[in-house]
Amino acid sequence: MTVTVKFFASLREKVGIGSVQLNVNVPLTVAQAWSQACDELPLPSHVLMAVNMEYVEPSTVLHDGDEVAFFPPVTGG
Amino acid sequence: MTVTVKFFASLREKVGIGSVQLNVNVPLTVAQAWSQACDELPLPSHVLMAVNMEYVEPSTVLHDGDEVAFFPPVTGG
Amino acid sequence: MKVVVTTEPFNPWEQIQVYEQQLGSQALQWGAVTTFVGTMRDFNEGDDVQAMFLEHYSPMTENYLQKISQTAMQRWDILDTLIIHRVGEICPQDNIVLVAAWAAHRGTAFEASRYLIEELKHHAPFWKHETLKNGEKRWVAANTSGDAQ
Amino acid sequence: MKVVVTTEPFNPWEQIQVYEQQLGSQALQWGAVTTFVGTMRDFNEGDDVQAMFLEHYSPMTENYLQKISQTAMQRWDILDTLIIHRVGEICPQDNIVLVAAWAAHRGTAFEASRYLIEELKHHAPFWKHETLKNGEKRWVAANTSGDAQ
Repeated sequence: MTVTVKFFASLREKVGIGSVQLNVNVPLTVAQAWSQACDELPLPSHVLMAVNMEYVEPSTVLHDGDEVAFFPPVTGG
Repeated sequence: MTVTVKFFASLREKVGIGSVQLNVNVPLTVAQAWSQACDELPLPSHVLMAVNMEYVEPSTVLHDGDEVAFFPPVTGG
Repeated sequence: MKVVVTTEPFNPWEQIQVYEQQLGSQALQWGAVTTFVGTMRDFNEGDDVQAMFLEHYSPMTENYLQKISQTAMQRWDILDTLIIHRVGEICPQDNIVLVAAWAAHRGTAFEASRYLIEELKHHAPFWKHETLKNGEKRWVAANTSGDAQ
Repeated sequence: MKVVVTTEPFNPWEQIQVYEQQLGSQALQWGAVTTFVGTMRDFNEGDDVQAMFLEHYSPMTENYLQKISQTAMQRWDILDTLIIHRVGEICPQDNIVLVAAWAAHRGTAFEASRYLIEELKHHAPFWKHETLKNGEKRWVAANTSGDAQ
Protein backbone atom coordinates (compact mmCIF):
# COMPACT_ATOMS: atom_id res chain seq x y z
CA MET A 1 0.00 0.00 0.00
CA THR A 2 0.99 3.62 -0.42
CA VAL A 3 0.68 6.41 2.17
CA THR A 4 1.72 10.04 1.93
CA VAL A 5 3.53 11.53 4.93
CA LYS A 6 3.62 15.31 5.42
CA PHE A 7 5.52 17.52 7.85
CA PHE A 8 4.69 21.10 8.78
CA ALA A 9 6.34 24.22 10.19
CA SER A 10 9.35 23.70 12.50
CA LEU A 11 9.00 19.93 12.19
CA ARG A 12 9.41 20.14 8.40
CA GLU A 13 12.64 22.07 8.93
CA LYS A 14 13.85 19.62 11.57
CA VAL A 15 13.32 16.44 9.53
CA GLY A 16 14.21 18.17 6.27
CA ILE A 17 11.19 16.79 4.39
CA GLY A 18 7.93 18.43 3.36
CA SER A 19 6.21 15.35 1.94
CA VAL A 20 7.21 11.77 1.17
CA GLN A 21 5.43 8.65 -0.16
CA LEU A 22 5.88 5.33 1.62
CA ASN A 23 5.29 2.03 -0.19
CA VAL A 24 4.88 -0.85 2.26
CA ASN A 25 3.50 -4.42 2.21
CA VAL A 26 2.65 -4.78 5.93
CA PRO A 27 0.09 -2.97 8.10
CA LEU A 28 1.56 0.28 9.39
CA THR A 29 0.71 2.49 12.37
CA VAL A 30 1.15 6.27 12.40
CA ALA A 31 4.15 5.87 14.74
CA GLN A 32 5.72 3.35 12.33
CA ALA A 33 5.14 5.71 9.41
CA TRP A 34 7.09 8.37 11.34
CA SER A 35 10.00 5.96 11.91
CA GLN A 36 10.12 4.89 8.26
CA ALA A 37 9.95 8.45 6.96
CA CYS A 38 12.43 9.86 9.49
CA ASP A 39 15.14 7.18 9.53
CA GLU A 40 14.24 5.91 13.04
CA LEU A 41 14.42 9.45 14.55
CA PRO A 42 12.49 9.22 17.88
CA LEU A 43 8.97 10.71 17.68
CA PRO A 44 9.04 13.86 19.86
CA SER A 45 6.37 13.74 22.57
CA HIS A 46 4.81 17.12 21.69
CA VAL A 47 4.27 16.28 18.01
CA LEU A 48 0.65 16.26 16.82
CA MET A 49 -0.55 13.88 14.12
CA ALA A 50 -3.47 13.60 11.73
CA VAL A 51 -4.70 11.02 9.22
CA ASN A 52 -6.76 12.33 6.34
CA MET A 53 -6.95 15.66 8.21
CA GLU A 54 -8.39 14.30 11.46
CA TYR A 55 -6.37 14.18 14.69
CA VAL A 56 -5.23 10.63 15.60
CA GLU A 57 -3.02 8.77 18.11
CA PRO A 58 0.37 7.17 17.25
CA SER A 59 -1.26 3.71 17.40
CA THR A 60 -3.77 4.44 14.61
CA VAL A 61 -3.43 1.95 11.75
CA LEU A 62 -3.04 3.33 8.23
CA HIS A 63 -4.83 2.29 5.06
CA ASP A 64 -3.86 2.46 1.39
CA GLY A 65 -4.02 6.03 0.13
CA ASP A 66 -4.01 7.67 3.57
CA GLU A 67 -2.39 11.05 4.11
CA VAL A 68 -0.50 11.22 7.42
CA ALA A 69 0.59 14.58 8.82
CA PHE A 70 3.02 15.40 11.64
CA PHE A 71 3.26 18.90 13.08
CA PRO A 72 4.35 20.88 16.14
CA PRO A 73 1.93 22.54 18.63
CA VAL A 74 -0.31 24.98 16.79
CA THR A 75 0.05 28.75 17.17
CA GLY A 76 -2.81 30.34 15.25
CA GLY A 77 -5.26 33.00 16.31
CA MET B 1 -33.02 71.91 54.83
CA THR B 2 -34.22 71.21 51.31
CA VAL B 3 -33.90 67.94 49.38
CA THR B 4 -35.11 67.05 45.89
CA VAL B 5 -36.81 63.68 45.45
CA LYS B 6 -37.04 62.11 42.00
CA PHE B 7 -38.89 59.05 40.71
CA PHE B 8 -38.17 57.15 37.49
CA ALA B 9 -39.88 54.81 35.03
CA SER B 10 -42.73 52.62 36.38
CA LEU B 11 -42.22 54.05 39.86
CA ARG B 12 -42.86 57.59 38.60
CA GLU B 13 -46.14 56.39 37.09
CA LYS B 14 -47.06 54.51 40.27
CA VAL B 15 -46.50 57.42 42.69
CA GLY B 16 -47.68 59.98 40.13
CA ILE B 17 -44.74 62.33 40.73
CA GLY B 18 -41.61 62.98 38.66
CA SER B 19 -39.86 65.28 41.08
CA VAL B 20 -40.71 67.03 44.37
CA GLN B 21 -38.88 69.28 46.84
CA LEU B 22 -39.07 68.53 50.56
CA ASN B 23 -38.42 71.26 53.16
CA VAL B 24 -37.75 69.77 56.60
CA ASN B 25 -36.21 70.94 59.91
CA VAL B 26 -35.12 67.56 61.28
CA PRO B 27 -32.52 65.06 60.01
CA LEU B 28 -34.05 62.79 57.39
CA THR B 29 -33.12 59.34 56.06
CA VAL B 30 -33.75 58.18 52.50
CA ALA B 31 -36.59 55.94 53.74
CA GLN B 32 -38.17 58.92 55.55
CA ALA B 33 -37.88 61.03 52.40
CA TRP B 34 -39.83 58.31 50.55
CA SER B 35 -42.58 58.36 53.21
CA GLN B 36 -42.87 62.14 53.18
CA ALA B 37 -42.94 62.34 49.39
CA CYS B 38 -45.31 59.39 48.92
CA ASP B 39 -47.90 60.04 51.66
CA GLU B 40 -46.74 57.12 53.83
CA LEU B 41 -47.00 54.62 50.92
CA PRO B 42 -44.87 51.59 51.96
CA LEU B 43 -41.44 51.50 50.26
CA PRO B 44 -41.52 48.48 47.89
CA SER B 45 -38.68 46.04 48.63
CA HIS B 46 -37.35 45.96 45.06
CA VAL B 47 -36.99 49.75 44.77
CA LEU B 48 -33.45 51.06 44.22
CA MET B 49 -32.32 54.39 45.61
CA ALA B 50 -29.53 56.87 45.03
CA VAL B 51 -28.34 60.07 46.68
CA ASN B 52 -26.49 62.54 44.47
CA MET B 53 -26.37 59.81 41.81
CA GLU B 54 -24.67 57.16 43.97
CA TYR B 55 -26.49 54.02 45.13
CA VAL B 56 -27.38 54.13 48.86
CA GLU B 57 -29.35 52.19 51.50
CA PRO B 58 -32.71 53.33 53.00
CA SER B 59 -30.92 54.27 56.24
CA THR B 60 -28.62 56.81 54.58
CA VAL B 61 -29.01 60.27 56.17
CA LEU B 62 -29.67 63.22 53.85
CA HIS B 63 -28.04 66.64 53.82
CA ASP B 64 -29.22 70.02 52.64
CA GLY B 65 -29.32 70.20 48.85
CA ASP B 66 -29.20 66.42 48.28
CA GLU B 67 -30.93 64.85 45.31
CA VAL B 68 -32.62 61.55 46.23
CA ALA B 69 -33.79 59.19 43.48
CA PHE B 70 -36.07 56.15 43.67
CA PHE B 71 -36.38 53.74 40.76
CA PRO B 72 -37.37 50.17 39.81
CA PRO B 73 -34.92 47.41 38.81
CA VAL B 74 -32.89 48.57 35.81
CA THR B 75 -33.41 47.09 32.34
CA GLY B 76 -30.75 48.58 30.08
CA GLY B 77 -28.34 46.89 27.67
CA MET C 1 -11.74 55.16 27.77
CA LYS C 2 -14.98 56.53 26.42
CA VAL C 3 -18.64 56.45 27.43
CA VAL C 4 -21.43 57.72 25.18
CA VAL C 5 -25.17 57.80 25.96
CA THR C 6 -27.01 58.99 22.88
CA THR C 7 -30.49 59.44 21.43
CA GLU C 8 -29.03 58.99 17.91
CA PRO C 9 -28.90 55.61 16.12
CA PHE C 10 -25.31 54.34 15.94
CA ASN C 11 -23.40 51.76 13.95
CA PRO C 12 -21.24 49.89 16.50
CA TRP C 13 -18.81 48.53 13.89
CA GLU C 14 -18.11 51.99 12.49
CA GLN C 15 -17.76 53.45 15.98
CA ILE C 16 -15.15 50.82 16.87
CA GLN C 17 -13.12 51.76 13.78
CA VAL C 18 -13.38 55.49 14.53
CA TYR C 19 -12.25 54.86 18.10
CA GLU C 20 -9.35 52.61 17.05
CA GLN C 21 -8.14 55.26 14.62
CA GLN C 22 -8.09 57.80 17.44
CA LEU C 23 -5.98 55.42 19.52
CA GLY C 24 -3.41 55.51 16.72
CA SER C 25 0.00 54.12 17.64
CA GLN C 26 -1.42 52.34 20.69
CA ALA C 27 -2.83 49.91 18.13
CA LEU C 28 0.50 48.08 18.09
CA GLN C 29 0.18 47.28 21.76
CA TRP C 30 -3.07 45.41 21.82
CA GLY C 31 -3.45 41.93 20.43
CA ALA C 32 -7.06 41.30 21.41
CA VAL C 33 -10.37 43.14 21.17
CA THR C 34 -13.62 41.71 22.48
CA THR C 35 -16.93 43.37 21.73
CA PHE C 36 -20.53 42.85 22.71
CA VAL C 37 -23.40 44.39 20.75
CA GLY C 38 -27.00 44.22 21.95
CA THR C 39 -29.78 44.86 19.43
CA MET C 40 -33.51 45.34 19.77
CA ARG C 41 -35.61 42.33 18.79
CA ASP C 42 -39.21 42.60 17.58
CA PHE C 43 -40.47 40.20 20.26
CA ASN C 44 -40.17 39.93 24.05
CA GLU C 45 -41.79 37.55 26.53
CA GLY C 46 -43.91 36.05 23.76
CA ASP C 47 -45.32 39.34 22.43
CA ASP C 48 -44.63 41.28 19.23
CA VAL C 49 -42.91 44.55 20.05
CA GLN C 50 -43.32 47.54 17.76
CA ALA C 51 -41.23 50.22 19.47
CA MET C 52 -39.40 50.98 22.68
CA PHE C 53 -38.54 54.04 24.74
CA LEU C 54 -35.35 53.81 26.77
CA GLU C 55 -35.40 56.11 29.79
CA HIS C 56 -32.29 56.92 31.81
CA TYR C 57 -31.17 59.04 34.77
CA SER C 58 -28.64 61.56 33.49
CA PRO C 59 -25.86 61.98 34.54
CA MET C 60 -26.04 59.08 37.03
CA THR C 61 -26.10 56.65 34.09
CA GLU C 62 -23.03 58.20 32.44
CA ASN C 63 -21.24 58.40 35.82
CA TYR C 64 -21.95 54.74 36.50
CA LEU C 65 -20.64 53.63 33.09
CA GLN C 66 -17.48 55.70 33.65
CA LYS C 67 -17.06 54.08 37.05
CA ILE C 68 -17.28 50.50 35.78
CA SER C 69 -14.90 51.36 32.90
CA GLN C 70 -12.36 52.63 35.45
CA THR C 71 -12.86 49.55 37.62
CA ALA C 72 -12.25 47.29 34.60
CA MET C 73 -9.04 49.18 33.75
CA GLN C 74 -7.83 48.77 37.35
CA ARG C 75 -8.87 45.16 37.80
CA TRP C 76 -7.50 43.77 34.52
CA ASP C 77 -4.60 44.63 32.25
CA ILE C 78 -6.86 46.48 29.82
CA LEU C 79 -5.55 49.05 27.35
CA ASP C 80 -8.87 50.74 26.65
CA THR C 81 -12.66 50.44 26.80
CA LEU C 82 -15.58 51.89 24.85
CA ILE C 83 -19.25 51.87 25.87
CA ILE C 84 -22.04 53.32 23.71
CA HIS C 85 -25.68 53.10 24.84
CA ARG C 86 -28.75 54.30 23.03
CA VAL C 87 -31.65 56.06 24.83
CA GLY C 88 -35.01 57.54 23.75
CA GLU C 89 -37.16 56.13 20.93
CA ILE C 90 -35.80 52.85 19.54
CA CYS C 91 -37.01 50.59 16.72
CA PRO C 92 -36.59 46.83 16.28
CA GLN C 93 -33.19 45.91 14.80
CA ASP C 94 -31.59 49.11 16.16
CA ASN C 95 -28.38 48.71 18.11
CA ILE C 96 -28.91 49.40 21.81
CA VAL C 97 -25.49 48.86 23.35
CA LEU C 98 -21.85 48.40 22.39
CA VAL C 99 -19.18 47.34 24.87
CA ALA C 100 -15.58 46.87 23.74
CA ALA C 101 -12.35 46.06 25.58
CA TRP C 102 -8.83 46.21 24.14
CA ALA C 103 -6.08 44.16 25.79
CA ALA C 104 -2.82 42.36 25.13
CA HIS C 105 -4.37 38.99 25.97
CA ARG C 106 -7.68 37.43 24.96
CA GLY C 107 -8.63 36.19 28.43
CA THR C 108 -8.36 39.70 29.81
CA ALA C 109 -10.37 41.18 26.93
CA PHE C 110 -13.16 38.61 27.36
CA GLU C 111 -13.42 38.98 31.13
CA ALA C 112 -13.39 42.77 31.04
CA SER C 113 -16.07 43.07 28.35
CA ARG C 114 -18.20 40.48 30.14
CA TYR C 115 -17.82 42.41 33.39
CA LEU C 116 -18.82 45.68 31.70
CA ILE C 117 -22.02 44.33 30.14
CA GLU C 118 -23.08 42.49 33.32
CA GLU C 119 -22.55 45.55 35.51
CA LEU C 120 -24.35 47.71 32.95
CA LYS C 121 -27.31 45.32 32.73
CA HIS C 122 -27.68 44.94 36.50
CA HIS C 123 -26.89 48.40 37.84
CA ALA C 124 -26.83 51.19 35.23
CA PRO C 125 -30.05 53.24 35.52
CA PHE C 126 -31.83 52.53 32.22
CA TRP C 127 -35.47 51.46 31.89
CA LYS C 128 -37.17 49.97 28.84
CA HIS C 129 -40.76 50.90 28.00
CA GLU C 130 -42.24 48.74 25.23
CA THR C 131 -45.08 49.45 22.83
CA LEU C 132 -46.53 46.14 21.62
CA LYS C 133 -48.00 45.56 18.15
CA ASN C 134 -51.46 45.31 19.77
CA GLY C 135 -51.04 48.86 21.11
CA GLU C 136 -50.38 47.89 24.75
CA LYS C 137 -47.56 49.72 26.53
CA ARG C 138 -45.56 48.21 29.39
CA TRP C 139 -42.35 48.56 31.38
CA VAL C 140 -39.91 45.66 31.06
CA ALA C 141 -39.81 44.19 34.57
CA ALA C 142 -36.22 42.98 34.86
CA ASN C 143 -33.19 41.93 32.88
CA THR C 144 -32.54 38.23 32.38
CA SER C 145 -29.45 36.62 33.85
CA GLY C 146 -26.29 36.46 31.76
CA ASP C 147 -26.06 32.66 31.99
CA ALA C 148 -25.68 30.71 28.75
CA GLN C 149 -28.94 29.20 27.50
CA MET D 1 -22.20 29.76 9.43
CA LYS D 2 -19.11 30.79 7.55
CA VAL D 3 -15.38 30.03 7.69
CA VAL D 4 -12.81 31.93 5.66
CA VAL D 5 -9.03 31.33 5.58
CA THR D 6 -7.44 34.00 3.45
CA THR D 7 -4.07 35.43 2.38
CA GLU D 8 -5.71 38.86 1.88
CA PRO D 9 -5.81 41.54 4.59
CA PHE D 10 -9.35 41.93 5.97
CA ASN D 11 -11.27 44.48 7.99
CA PRO D 12 -13.18 42.49 10.65
CA TRP D 13 -15.72 45.28 11.33
CA GLU D 14 -16.63 45.58 7.66
CA GLN D 15 -16.83 41.81 7.31
CA ILE D 16 -19.27 41.60 10.23
CA GLN D 17 -21.52 44.18 8.56
CA VAL D 18 -21.39 42.39 5.20
CA TYR D 19 -22.27 39.11 6.90
CA GLU D 20 -25.10 40.65 8.93
CA GLN D 21 -26.59 42.16 5.77
CA GLN D 22 -26.59 38.71 4.15
CA LEU D 23 -28.45 37.32 7.17
CA GLY D 24 -31.21 39.85 6.41
CA SER D 25 -34.48 39.24 8.22
CA GLN D 26 -32.81 36.90 10.72
CA ALA D 27 -31.46 40.12 12.21
CA LEU D 28 -34.70 40.53 14.14
CA GLN D 29 -34.12 37.28 15.96
CA TRP D 30 -30.77 37.90 17.57
CA GLY D 31 -30.31 40.28 20.45
CA ALA D 32 -26.64 39.68 21.13
CA VAL D 33 -23.43 39.53 19.09
CA THR D 34 -20.06 38.84 20.65
CA THR D 35 -16.86 39.21 18.64
CA PHE D 36 -13.19 38.59 19.22
CA VAL D 37 -10.52 40.14 17.00
CA GLY D 38 -6.84 39.21 17.28
CA THR D 39 -4.27 41.55 15.78
CA MET D 40 -0.53 41.26 15.20
CA ARG D 41 1.63 43.17 17.66
CA ASP D 42 5.13 44.42 16.85
CA PHE D 43 6.65 42.60 19.85
CA ASN D 44 6.60 39.06 21.22
CA GLU D 45 8.46 37.46 24.10
CA GLY D 46 10.49 40.63 24.63
CA ASP D 47 11.65 41.01 21.01
CA ASP D 48 10.70 43.48 18.27
CA VAL D 49 8.88 41.66 15.48
CA GLN D 50 9.02 43.00 11.93
CA ALA D 51 6.92 40.49 10.01
CA MET D 52 5.26 37.13 10.30
CA PHE D 53 4.39 34.22 8.03
CA LEU D 54 1.36 32.19 9.02
CA GLU D 55 1.49 28.64 7.69
CA HIS D 56 -1.54 26.33 7.71
CA TYR D 57 -2.57 22.83 6.59
CA SER D 58 -5.27 23.19 3.98
CA PRO D 59 -7.98 21.94 4.03
CA MET D 60 -7.54 20.42 7.52
CA THR D 61 -7.56 23.94 8.96
CA GLU D 62 -10.78 24.93 7.19
CA ASN D 63 -12.37 21.57 8.09
CA TYR D 64 -11.45 22.02 11.75
CA LEU D 65 -12.93 25.53 11.89
CA GLN D 66 -16.13 24.24 10.26
CA LYS D 67 -16.27 21.45 12.83
CA ILE D 68 -15.98 23.73 15.87
CA SER D 69 -18.56 26.11 14.35
CA GLN D 70 -21.00 23.21 14.03
CA THR D 71 -20.23 22.05 17.58
CA ALA D 72 -20.92 25.56 18.89
CA MET D 73 -24.25 25.69 17.04
CA GLN D 74 -25.22 22.31 18.54
CA ARG D 75 -24.01 22.98 22.06
CA TRP D 76 -25.51 26.46 22.51
CA ASP D 77 -28.57 28.24 21.21
CA ILE D 78 -26.55 30.13 18.61
CA LEU D 79 -28.13 31.68 15.53
CA ASP D 80 -24.94 32.02 13.50
CA THR D 81 -21.14 32.10 13.61
CA LEU D 82 -18.39 33.68 11.49
CA ILE D 83 -14.68 32.89 11.58
CA ILE D 84 -12.09 34.64 9.40
CA HIS D 85 -8.38 33.81 9.72
CA ARG D 86 -5.47 35.32 7.85
CA VAL D 87 -2.57 33.23 6.52
CA GLY D 88 0.64 33.98 4.59
CA GLU D 89 2.69 37.18 5.00
CA ILE D 90 1.40 39.39 7.82
CA CYS D 91 2.54 42.80 9.09
CA PRO D 92 2.25 44.30 12.59
CA GLN D 93 -1.20 45.83 13.24
CA ASP D 94 -2.85 43.53 10.66
CA ASN D 95 -5.91 41.63 11.81
CA ILE D 96 -5.18 37.92 12.20
CA VAL D 97 -8.47 36.45 13.35
CA LEU D 98 -12.14 37.32 13.74
CA VAL D 99 -14.61 35.16 15.63
CA ALA D 100 -18.26 36.21 15.96
CA ALA D 101 -21.33 34.53 17.46
CA TRP D 102 -24.94 35.72 17.12
CA ALA D 103 -27.48 34.62 19.72
CA ALA D 104 -30.70 35.62 21.44
CA HIS D 105 -28.92 35.88 24.81
CA ARG D 106 -25.62 37.44 25.81
CA GLY D 107 -24.42 34.51 27.95
CA THR D 108 -24.75 32.17 24.98
CA ALA D 109 -22.98 34.58 22.63
CA PHE D 110 -20.07 35.04 25.04
CA GLU D 111 -19.61 31.34 25.77
CA ALA D 112 -19.80 30.33 22.11
CA SER D 113 -17.30 32.93 20.89
CA ARG D 114 -14.96 32.07 23.75
CA TYR D 115 -15.23 28.39 22.87
CA LEU D 116 -14.46 29.08 19.20
CA ILE D 117 -11.33 31.12 19.85
CA GLU D 118 -9.99 28.68 22.47
CA GLU D 119 -10.52 25.66 20.19
CA LEU D 120 -8.98 27.55 17.29
CA LYS D 121 -5.94 28.60 19.34
CA HIS D 122 -5.31 25.13 20.76
CA HIS D 123 -6.17 22.80 17.89
CA ALA D 124 -6.52 24.48 14.47
CA PRO D 125 -3.37 23.76 12.41
CA PHE D 126 -1.78 27.19 12.03
CA TRP D 127 1.88 28.01 12.74
CA LYS D 128 3.46 31.42 13.18
CA HIS D 129 6.95 32.11 11.84
CA GLU D 130 8.34 35.46 13.01
CA THR D 131 10.98 37.68 11.48
CA LEU D 132 12.51 39.86 14.20
CA LYS D 133 13.79 43.41 13.64
CA ASN D 134 17.36 42.10 14.17
CA GLY D 135 16.88 39.76 11.19
CA GLU D 136 16.48 36.55 13.20
CA LYS D 137 13.69 34.17 12.14
CA ARG D 138 11.94 31.80 14.52
CA TRP D 139 8.83 29.66 14.96
CA VAL D 140 6.50 30.69 17.77
CA ALA D 141 6.70 27.76 20.20
CA ALA D 142 3.19 27.67 21.64
CA ASN D 143 0.07 29.73 22.26
CA THR D 144 -0.43 31.25 25.68
CA SER D 145 -3.36 30.18 27.84
CA GLY D 146 -6.62 32.06 27.56
CA ASP D 147 -6.69 32.92 31.28
CA ALA D 148 -7.16 36.57 32.23
CA GLN D 149 -3.93 38.35 33.10
